[in-house]
Amino acid sequence: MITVTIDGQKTEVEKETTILKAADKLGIKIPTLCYNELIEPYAACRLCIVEVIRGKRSRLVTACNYPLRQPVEVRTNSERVMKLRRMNLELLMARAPAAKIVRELAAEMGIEKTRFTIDNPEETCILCGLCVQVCENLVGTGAISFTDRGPDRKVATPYDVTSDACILCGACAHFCPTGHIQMTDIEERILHSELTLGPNTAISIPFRQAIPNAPRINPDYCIHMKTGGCEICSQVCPKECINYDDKDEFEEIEVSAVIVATGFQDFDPAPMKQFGYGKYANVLSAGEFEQMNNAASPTSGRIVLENGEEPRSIAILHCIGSRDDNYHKYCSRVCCMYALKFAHLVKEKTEAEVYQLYIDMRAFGKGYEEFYQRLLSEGVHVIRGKGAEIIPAPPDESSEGNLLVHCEDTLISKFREIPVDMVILCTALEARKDAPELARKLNISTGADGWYIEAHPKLAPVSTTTDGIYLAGACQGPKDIPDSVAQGAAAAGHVIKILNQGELLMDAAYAVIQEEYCSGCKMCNGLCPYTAISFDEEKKVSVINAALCKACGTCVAACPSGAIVARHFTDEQIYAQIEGILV
Amino acid sequence: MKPYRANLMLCAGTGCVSNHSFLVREALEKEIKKRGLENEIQVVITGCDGFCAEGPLLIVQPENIFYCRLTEKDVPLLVEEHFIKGRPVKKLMYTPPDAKAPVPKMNDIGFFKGQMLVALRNRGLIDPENIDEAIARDAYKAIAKVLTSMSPEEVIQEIKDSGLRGRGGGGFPTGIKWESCRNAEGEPKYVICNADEGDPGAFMDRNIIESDPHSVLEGMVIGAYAIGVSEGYVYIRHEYPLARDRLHIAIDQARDYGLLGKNIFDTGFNFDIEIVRGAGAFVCGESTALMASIEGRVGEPRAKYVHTVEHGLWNLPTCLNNVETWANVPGIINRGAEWFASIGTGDISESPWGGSKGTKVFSLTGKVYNTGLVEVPMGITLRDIVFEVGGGIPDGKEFKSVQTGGPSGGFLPADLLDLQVDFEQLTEAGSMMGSGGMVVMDEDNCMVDMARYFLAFTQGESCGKCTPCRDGVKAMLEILIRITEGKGVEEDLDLLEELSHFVIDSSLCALGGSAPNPVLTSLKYFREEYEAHIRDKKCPARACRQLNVYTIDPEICVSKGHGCGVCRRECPDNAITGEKNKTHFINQDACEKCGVCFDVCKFDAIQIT
Amino acid sequence: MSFEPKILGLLCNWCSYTGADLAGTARMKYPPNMRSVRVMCSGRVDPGFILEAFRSGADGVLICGCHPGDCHYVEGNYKCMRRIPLTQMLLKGMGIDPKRLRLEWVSASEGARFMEIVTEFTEQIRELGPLELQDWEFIPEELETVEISEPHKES
Amino acid sequence: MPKLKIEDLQKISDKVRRTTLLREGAGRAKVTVHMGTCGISAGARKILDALLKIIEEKDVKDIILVTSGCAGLCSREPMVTVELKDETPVKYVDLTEDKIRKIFTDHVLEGHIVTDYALAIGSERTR
Repeated sequence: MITVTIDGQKTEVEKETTILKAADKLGIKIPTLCYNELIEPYAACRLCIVEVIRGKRSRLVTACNYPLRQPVEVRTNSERVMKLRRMNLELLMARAPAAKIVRELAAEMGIEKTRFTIDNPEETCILCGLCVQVCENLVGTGAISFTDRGPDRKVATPYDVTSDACILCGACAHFCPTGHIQMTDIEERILHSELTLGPNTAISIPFRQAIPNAPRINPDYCIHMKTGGCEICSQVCPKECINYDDKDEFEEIEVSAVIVATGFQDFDPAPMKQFGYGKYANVLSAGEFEQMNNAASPTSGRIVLENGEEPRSIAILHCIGSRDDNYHKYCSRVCCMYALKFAHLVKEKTEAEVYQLYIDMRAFGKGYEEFYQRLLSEGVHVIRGKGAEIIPAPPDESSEGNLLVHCEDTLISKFREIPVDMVILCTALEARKDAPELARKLNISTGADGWYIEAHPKLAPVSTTTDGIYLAGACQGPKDIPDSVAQGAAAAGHVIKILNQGELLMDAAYAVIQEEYCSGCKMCNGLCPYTAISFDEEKKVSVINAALCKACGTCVAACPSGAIVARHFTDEQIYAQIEGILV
Repeated sequence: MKPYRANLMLCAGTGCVSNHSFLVREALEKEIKKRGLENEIQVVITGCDGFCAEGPLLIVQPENIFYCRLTEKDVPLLVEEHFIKGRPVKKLMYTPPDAKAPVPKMNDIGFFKGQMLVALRNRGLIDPENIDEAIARDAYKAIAKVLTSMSPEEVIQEIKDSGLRGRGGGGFPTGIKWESCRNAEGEPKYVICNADEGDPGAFMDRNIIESDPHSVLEGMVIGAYAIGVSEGYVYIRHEYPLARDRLHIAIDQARDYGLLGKNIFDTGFNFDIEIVRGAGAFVCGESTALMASIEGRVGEPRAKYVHTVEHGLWNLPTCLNNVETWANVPGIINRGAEWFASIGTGDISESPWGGSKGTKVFSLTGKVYNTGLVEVPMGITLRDIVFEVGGGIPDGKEFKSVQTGGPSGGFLPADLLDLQVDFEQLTEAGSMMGSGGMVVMDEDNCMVDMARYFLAFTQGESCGKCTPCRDGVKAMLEILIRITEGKGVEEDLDLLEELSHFVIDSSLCALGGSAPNPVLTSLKYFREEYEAHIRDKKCPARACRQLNVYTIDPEICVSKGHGCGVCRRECPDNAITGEKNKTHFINQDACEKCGVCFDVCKFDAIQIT
Repeated sequence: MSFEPKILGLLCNWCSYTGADLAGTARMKYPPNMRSVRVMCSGRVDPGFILEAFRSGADGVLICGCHPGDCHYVEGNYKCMRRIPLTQMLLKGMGIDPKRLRLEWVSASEGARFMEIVTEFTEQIRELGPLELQDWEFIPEELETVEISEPHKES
Repeated sequence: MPKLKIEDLQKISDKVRRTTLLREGAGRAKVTVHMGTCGISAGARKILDALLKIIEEKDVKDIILVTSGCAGLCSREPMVTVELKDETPVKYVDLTEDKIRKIFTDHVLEGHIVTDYALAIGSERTR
């Protein structure tokens, strides 16, 4: 610790403390423009120059980065210092006459006007370098930098064109002391869903009732994860909870049974160009609309357009990606009913007109048809015909919407053009992309559409072809909530049975080696995928462990001596079947 | 090895190369072969001899005959006369100004006589691309000495005792720098050779590298050993292709000989050097900016409250010295600190700050006869440099001022000609040693205009990081331009002074910290010229053309020039009227004061008032 | 009355038999000529079964297993994949057109594919006509013409 | 190239020394062959070649061999002047290759003036 005197006040500071921090401790304010405590001092503006006096020697240093090492006297407002500060501000006023903070600081010093040439009266950049420092050292992207030199120096992206290196974090604009850097939207780079719906902070609690109920870093938004820089959260967290190194881990768990309940994934309607999803901000997928309806959504559950206004009319298009030869032939089963629910919610929350464009209205469950009838009485327009295309509406004051939905109303055999403000696409439920991968791991199978196949469609709709593995929910096929619950309960029942038994009932089909015929050739040993066959060195015969054998019969077919018998599929039985069938 | 009876030392420094010395070389080799002398006479390509004004230069050894301004056409005569008949060719020799007869021997020429070669001791004597020749001139002997018989501390003490101070401009005692770098915490450490010579018209470092790269390498190896470093960089500007190539060759040859690399001389000491090319920004000659540039970042300086010997390249202890400093080191080791300290001024028995020892290489340019590169002992007077070595001012003009230390050095007036050239005295007079630029100005130079010129350079080369250097220098330049255009007001001089002190006091690095020197010294020593510009709207030196009024003396125009009309044809503004055999007349309203008429008139009929 | 071939189908329990089942539940129609025997895995198919089938009057034999990589028993179908071409060679030596024996991959979800395969195979056998098994004689010359390619034969 | 040892530095130095000494103009002895038109026609070239050859044979390193114009005594050409360091120059006349060989070994290398062939001692110095 050393004792320093700043403007006559004494204070004790640790060695290497900067004058700026020491002065701050004493409540002495030294003006700065290029300083931010999160960034290493750049010392470019020179506004914080103070006088350091040691013995008879006086020295001018910048307070932001001068480390105190000896007991010295510091003067932050001596005449010499103030003279430099005034001149500095006067020059900065000439450079950036429109920068408010410079004008204010100058006014404090009693400067009204600069004596120097003003090149650009609109200029706001004072070249303090904070933005460049943040981008390079904190964010770590280096998307902006200084170009040119001397008086021509300026902050720019490479070649003054929009830089791909920019991650749109906005840190530069945030740190800019004069407001010279502003964020503007670039059409291609901002997705509607990110702007209005999804959680777009880098640290958030992933969803309500999340367990554990703790914030986590979203690597898609975290600057540190992208560039290795930033780390501001760890600097501000008082409990040192931030752990950037946490990684996904693999854990091995031994289980007796598996219930596959991996669900479905939403069909991505972007490839269906005719609907303009991703192009028109107010074309939403059903999932996005559902999120918006959530009271905890960024809109607090209000149904609004991108510009924050309430829509005047909404079209709900059924069967997007389902019942479609080009995408999925099957019916997604749940869309009709949730589309009706949407219509109901819209009617409840807004004054908007609702158009349902359907192929067939499938209200198959208990009470569903009644709900449909109720909706009709609420004044929802139901048009039988698939939505064909969405285009922006020509500007027209009298129009009901900014988008036009083209469709054929098959009941009246007419083409229609419906003006709406918002379109909701009832996207298909599809099997998860990674379903086949999991299927291979679990030794179960998927159908052509990717849904998992049950052991038997009628007699074993929950089981799979592999013992101990069961299916539940939409991973097996499109399903609504009651059906999923029912299947889940059934799967749980199966599992409980296994767990309670404590032992597994084996299939009676397995292979046996008839020792007296076995020549001990060991051919079968290598064939068995389950390593169920071993060689008895004493007896010089191969032996099958019945508990491991799955009765595939590969060894049976291969045994040159015909010594192996596949129980329930013996040669005799099969020959008999062949004979029975053919003769 | 074959004995030759004569070595033709052909200068191949950049100056002579641009004067086609390679064509002379081809012609020489061809002619020698033609005459069957190829086994007797050898043409050797050497580094720069320094007398660049007279290039291409050829020195015939052992006779020490000095030929200059050679062209390939002179070669047959030269070979016939000198090498066949043994008669040196007088008309190709150097004739000093105002002398009647040429001076045949190099050592008798004033330009060379007044010099003392330490850093440049091998210039013109070795082929810089042949390490063996350097070794024959004792190169790498000093490495052998330090590695086998001296401890690093002893080496540092030796350098301290020699009084060697940084030749890059700062004049920081080299021994102290090495010592603090050795004592600094952090590994690995680095040594850097700053060869980013950016001062306009200065080429000391280029010259040393071009004529004797091994002295620099050897100095670096010794420094590396003393500091405890195994990695070094030479930061050389891209605009020095010849120097860079020679350095590359020298490093390759030294590596082949095991003088660089692992386990040098089997002593277990490792050191290697990498060349980094600079992109030519003046500010990258500043040590912190240079290191930023090596690291691949934008070359801009940072505050040096924490020294680079503690936190330099990649934040590790780094010892950066200039080319000339490194080149001085082997000599000190070989000949001893005492010898070195015997040259120069001051007393260094207390501290190395006490005096300026050894020699300094200056690049002498401007209004002197002998422009070129000179190495002179510290303490020599400015007068000796300008008038003895430089040969005085040409065309009978009067000496006005000399600027030392590059573009941000100060202007020293004639009163100070007897000033001894050393670090302290130059600084005291308001100038500086700098890296060794020396520009001589005569009566035709306007000091305001010169100040404007050099400030325009520093403004253009400022990195723009800090406000004073970026905007302060710009404001100063605007005022100076205003004055040279006759638009200055009385208050401008005070404002200039205020700005100068502001820029010096608050700039981040030495570029800004010294940029106002030309302005301050010209205000101090030549204030009357400023006042003439402001009050009388006149430029006493007639250099500021906007203040000149051009008229034609009708008598001279007719009697001598017969109304030749050259001025009329050349005038870009069609401001001159007249006919053949009649006097011409300048229409002052149309005259834009470009001065072309003055330049083209062969009869001095154009007058400036 | 046209010739109605008799075809034996040997179907693996997990994929092909289920696939056939699916064809059934989906009410897909395929020729009744094929009669199937369920085995646990195509790897269980003993060439003896095939010979026995031809001997017992089959005009064609169709073996269906899981797609390679999808075998319920990991690699049983690979064993089958190696056995069938050898069996076809054997058939050739016996004077039976190897086209009468076919191996196909049908997964549990490929009811339609199963239908197509059976239909197509039935048509093929129908064209080949009834298998007329002569009193069988060993003809060494014919056997020699059978080429067994050895991929790593050393030159 | 093999890595150098410290003693190799001296070896290289010795090897190249002749060249550099030549450039420094610091020889132990200087031999001037007078090569005016008269000298050349009288065979000065042969003398020069012979001298170069001897220097190579003997591998001496500190002898400076220069040429000059006519010495003024055209009838006695070819002539050479031998000038040992810090001694008066000696002019030899009517030379042949054998004579020059003897002069070189006796006078230049060992310092004994070959009076038989010498014209004069202490004649005008060549610059």
